[in-house]
Amino acid sequence: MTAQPDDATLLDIHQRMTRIRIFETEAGKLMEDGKIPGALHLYVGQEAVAAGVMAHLSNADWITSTHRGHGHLIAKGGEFGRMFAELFGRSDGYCKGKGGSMHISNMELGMLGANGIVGAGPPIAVGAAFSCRFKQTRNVAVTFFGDGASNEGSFHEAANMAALYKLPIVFVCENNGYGEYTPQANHQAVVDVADRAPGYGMPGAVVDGMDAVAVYEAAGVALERARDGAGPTLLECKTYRFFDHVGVRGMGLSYRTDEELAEWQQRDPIVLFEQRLAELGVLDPGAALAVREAVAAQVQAGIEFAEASPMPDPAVLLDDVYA
Amino acid sequence: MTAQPDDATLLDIHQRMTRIRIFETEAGKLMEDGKIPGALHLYVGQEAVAAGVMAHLSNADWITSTHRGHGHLIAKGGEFGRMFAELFGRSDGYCKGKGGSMHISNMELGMLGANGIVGAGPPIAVGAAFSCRFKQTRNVAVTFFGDGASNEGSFHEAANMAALYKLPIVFVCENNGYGEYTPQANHQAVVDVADRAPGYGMPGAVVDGMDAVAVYEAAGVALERARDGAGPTLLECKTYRFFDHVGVRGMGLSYRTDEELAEWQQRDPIVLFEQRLAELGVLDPGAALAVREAVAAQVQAGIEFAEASPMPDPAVLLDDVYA
Amino acid sequence: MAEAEAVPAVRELTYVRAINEAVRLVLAEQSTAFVAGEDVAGAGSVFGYYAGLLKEFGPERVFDTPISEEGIVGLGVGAAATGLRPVIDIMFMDFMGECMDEITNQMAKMRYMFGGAATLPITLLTMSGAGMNMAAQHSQSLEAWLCHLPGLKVVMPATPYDAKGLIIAAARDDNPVIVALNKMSLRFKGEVPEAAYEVPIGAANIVRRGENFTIVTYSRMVHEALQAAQELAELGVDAEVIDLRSLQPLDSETVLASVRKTHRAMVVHEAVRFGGLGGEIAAQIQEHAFDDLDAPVGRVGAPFSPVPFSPQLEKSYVPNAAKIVAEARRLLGA
Amino acid sequence: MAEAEAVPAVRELTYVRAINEAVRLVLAEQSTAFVAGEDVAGAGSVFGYYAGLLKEFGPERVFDTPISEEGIVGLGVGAAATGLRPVIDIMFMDFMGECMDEITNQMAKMRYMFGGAATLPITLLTMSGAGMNMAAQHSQSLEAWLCHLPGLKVVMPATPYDAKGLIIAAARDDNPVIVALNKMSLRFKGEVPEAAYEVPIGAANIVRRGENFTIVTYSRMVHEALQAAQELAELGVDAEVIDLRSLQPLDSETVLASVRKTHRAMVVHEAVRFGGLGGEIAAQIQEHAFDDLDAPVGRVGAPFSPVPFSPQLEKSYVPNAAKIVAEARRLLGA
Ligand SMILES: Cc1ncc(C[n+]2csc(CCOP(=O)(O)OP(=O)(O)O)c2C)c(N)n1
Ligand SMILES: Cc1ncc(C[n+]2csc(CCOP(=O)(O)OP(=O)(O)O)c2C)c(N)n1
Ligand SMILES: [Mg+2]
Ligand SMILES: [Mg+2]
Repeated sequence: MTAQPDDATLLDIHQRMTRIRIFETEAGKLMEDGKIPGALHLYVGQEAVAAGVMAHLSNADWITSTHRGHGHLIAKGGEFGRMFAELFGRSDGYCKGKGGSMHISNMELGMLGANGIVGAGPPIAVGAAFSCRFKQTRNVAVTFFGDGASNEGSFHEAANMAALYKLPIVFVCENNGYGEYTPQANHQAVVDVADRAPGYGMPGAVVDGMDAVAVYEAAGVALERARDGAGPTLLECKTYRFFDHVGVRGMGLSYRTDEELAEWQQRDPIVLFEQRLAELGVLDPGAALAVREAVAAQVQAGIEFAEASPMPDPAVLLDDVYA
Repeated sequence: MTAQPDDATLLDIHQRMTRIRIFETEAGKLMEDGKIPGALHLYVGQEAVAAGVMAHLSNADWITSTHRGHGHLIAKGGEFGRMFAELFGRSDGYCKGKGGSMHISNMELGMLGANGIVGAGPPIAVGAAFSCRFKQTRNVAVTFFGDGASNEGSFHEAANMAALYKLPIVFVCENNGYGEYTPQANHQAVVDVADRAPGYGMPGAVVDGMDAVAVYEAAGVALERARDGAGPTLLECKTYRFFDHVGVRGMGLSYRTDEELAEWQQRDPIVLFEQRLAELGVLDPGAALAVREAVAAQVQAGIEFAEASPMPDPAVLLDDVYA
Repeated sequence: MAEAEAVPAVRELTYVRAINEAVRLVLAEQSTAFVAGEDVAGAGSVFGYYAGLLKEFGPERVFDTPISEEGIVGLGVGAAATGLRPVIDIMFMDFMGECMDEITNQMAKMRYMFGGAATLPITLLTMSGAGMNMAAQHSQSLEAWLCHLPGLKVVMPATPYDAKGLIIAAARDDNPVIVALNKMSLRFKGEVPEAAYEVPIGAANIVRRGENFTIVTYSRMVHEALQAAQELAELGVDAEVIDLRSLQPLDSETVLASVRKTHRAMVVHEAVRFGGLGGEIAAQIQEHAFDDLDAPVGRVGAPFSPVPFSPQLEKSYVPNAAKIVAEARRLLGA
Repeated sequence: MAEAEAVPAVRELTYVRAINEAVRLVLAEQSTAFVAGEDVAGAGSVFGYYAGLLKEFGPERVFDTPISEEGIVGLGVGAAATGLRPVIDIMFMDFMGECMDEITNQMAKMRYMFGGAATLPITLLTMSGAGMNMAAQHSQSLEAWLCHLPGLKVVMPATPYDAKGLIIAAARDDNPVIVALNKMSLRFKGEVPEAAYEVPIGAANIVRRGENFTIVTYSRMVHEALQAAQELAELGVDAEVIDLRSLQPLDSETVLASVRKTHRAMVVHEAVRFGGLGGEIAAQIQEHAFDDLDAPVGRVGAPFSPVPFSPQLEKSYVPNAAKIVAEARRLLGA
């Protein structure tokens, strides 16, 4: 697992990233067209993180996600149709329309939900990791969270418990430099969230979150450690979101400079990855285009599926509160 | 301030430690005699920490304390009579009998309360430190908390905020090796809580909490830094409580060995300190005994004062809820 | 906000602008007041109600915090106890759970536990309510938790006028006051005087006089109740609508006086019906006006589920004028 | 606990031993059950009710946690969602505020938000109540918060029998169930069968039959109510006492049937009266049995202040039989 990715894995990562990118871009448009109600937090720009980590996981491994959760679910195997249906609030959505973007989830895929509460994922993932060990499997839990979330007490408590119990879990901090409209320098005095790892007695690592191979490799090390019973790792991926905090253009605040955005876009994780695949001779530009087209068609099919899905019957309102 | 303590300071520290020791020992007896209701967490063994830190503070500096708070209040200038009155639930108590041991406090002394909630102190101290800076004083806040409390999310959030805002505050972790009956190794994977400091971007230091001079000196450095506007420090004092978690004998659980207790008692902070003072020629054993006797008399007077204090009139029950 | 001279002393403002103006006046009049919370400074809050304040008052008085609700409230408690007058922002009321210990065990009790020695002039602004398809974790009305805690005051303004006046009153009050705003009301307009004025905490407002039915409500449901009252008028029911404005302290006298006149009453809130404040109010009414009641006191609130995401479901979930009318008809046997 | 053969099938046990036995039976019958919390393993809980379980079931099934209430509940949520059946301990109910987000926004809502796909069989034990001079932060009864949250069940046993039966029922239930115990009841004794039995969640218990007054109560106040009923009997009032046992779901039917018979009722709880569950219950009674009521529904609860430390003050603060009798007399005009 700590090895470099083989060709099949590279193509797999590419597929996952492309799926996220096109889904999210379309979702953004649909939102701007008024077709997606509520709040939509898009993952564009951060694809290398979800793809690089999830390439190591099976459905029996668990993840917890964030308010920015579509990318994680797609990388974990989420189907476009059921996802769009959820974003639209339709009855064929993964949550029957009851959850929406912020709670999209699928237990069969091992995806314990996007979450509207910043910092809610880590403690839940600790529980999932405990489960994996309790059942004497080699399965793991991975918890994704942002730089902003790393300041919630819940992260602290979860990290301490994970290290104490040597649980099979990886803490993946997606440091995109902002918590909403607040730059990292205005929410924590440290530059690397990974610096918090030693305080819990776990290893920490910083990796280029725009480089899917780097993420893949670092996640491989951390996951192997976790599966081997050696305990958690805090893996910080430096990344950037290309859209605004919420939606595509957000509230129109100017809290990031155009230059900063442009600089990061220079390092678009998919462009970088495709260049690399071309250099390696694994996927030439034409083949990459074919992948994109195929995915785009799937996305369109997903949208159609979702649009055809009925709105939930008001009679189901009080269902699913209790088992 | 970073200098070694002068003779007057040494005597002052000795006085503070002695006051704590005798007060707490008597309080333990009174509890065992059924004269103090509720829960009583005694500070005996940890005196060097409160005394070494508080020797630097004025009434205009703020502290937050813990459930084990008498020592902090005494070192901050608390009067025995009003303290015993509070422990007895009398109307002359610092809180008019409404708070008791777990909420004993005095705003005029800059003591923001013992606290029944583990981990509650640090965020409040952050607010007090913010106040000190807002008012453009050189005053500081000090927050005392245990090894166990360092696992509460509230500690994490407070530490991050303090470092972010470079507030004039010192985090004093009194690591006595246990959170209630759970040894440190069963509640965190790290040995030194101070290892958490770099994760917030503040310096951390470990000091022998049985050595009042070491505490005094390390606290001096941290406090000077704080007063100078250079931000917080996490100062960990390794110490031990000589009595049980609650009361003197506690619940009678055998979670610590007699050997461990005996080893630490060998390093009784007051005995060590008196040896040192004798060596330095600052206080000979006879003079130390005189201090003890004088304090013991004050403690007795305090108990008498408290015993003479009336119980609160039931008519005051609903007073003090609102300003 | 630089519209100085030309503006009349009373003009139409939105709820969001009224909040903004209130906080601005508070910062201007109280040198020890400051605003702290997530995205309150640079962004002026995600709801926009602190817009411009950072620029006007500077970063020591208006500042962003980390995403650390317990820390934020703790900052408020510590700063207040030591002499400042914090205005603390918790972005969504749904996040109360993250700081409920600070609110419950510190903010609400510190004064009492200290025998009256601590004073905590904290104003805590937060945002409640459903209706924007924000699903289960961004749509709640949890005021029942807060009203059960001695030591706190709780207000929930329904109009721009009350938003401004209650925030100013809260900030001038020496107790912790929670001001729960409503997100669907942000664009509501209403007349708001320019001056700094107080809406007294603890005083309800009779927003519609009526003779034979009392609707007790607060926050956005005031508007739904007013609409329901109009519909009821067509059915020959002349409803009095009481906007409580303050939930703690509760103006029971105004409620009871109305019920003694109308002999019928109902409580309406957006919060989940079971265990909501409506129970307390209904219990008080039947206790103190038992012989005046010609019918049971009704209650309208959200049904017993989390807030659903799907717009259709959410619509059938949130109380509204139609449901108020239906419940009134049921009570009146009409 | 190794008293096997000689013991009769039903014997006297204390409340604390009954809890212990229940958890032991749960761990024995459910291979995926485990106990986690602060000082639950080595110390067997500060109240002693897990004594011996670490030894019997080993450290993977009974373990101590750090002082991290949010983490502890999160552990329970994550473990439950992924197939285990956690028994989670939050030492004092006063600490609920530390984990209220996990309880409110995760535990209570996950199933609904996921469209029914997640199942959370969590049993959360905690300790409520005043009376031991533990002051404002270790004496609260905060069940009103929990009962207001769709997705949770809430039970509060008054007797050893119910403590055991409700804990077993909670652990076998596929929903999150909060079991709020009472610290003043730990030494209470009562008959407890040896076997694993369930007390059904959602079923109240009529602990005293009576004809002309209904006292609805739960937890330790059941005993105070029974004593009050005795005193009332001397005044010619034959009170029926209902121990709700479950607060969510609430057995409204049993309550209403009683009131329809007695025509007078009162709700008693230890929690602060204002905003307590008594309001909900009184509101339901007057709503559904309006024409049956000969007097307003009364309520007894703690007054509106934090719990004071001083023993005398605490005594005048906590509801008791004398206050119940006084309120009953007031209601009856006697
Ligand atoms: C407990 C809580 N506090 C605040 C918020 C509001 N909020 C939503 S997203 C967000 C920023 C999160 O920042 P980060 O963790 O860095 O994730 P990112 O949005 O950058 O992916 C905030 C403050 C929330 N949803 N939950
Ligand atoms: C929020 C909260 N959780 C749990 C407790 C129960 N409790 C009281 S003291 C204590 C141990 C505290 O350990 P530590 O911080 O190391 O302080 P020490 O007692 O060793 O001085 C615990 C768990 C509490 N009072 N508050
Ligand atoms: Mg971020
Ligand atoms: Mg300790």
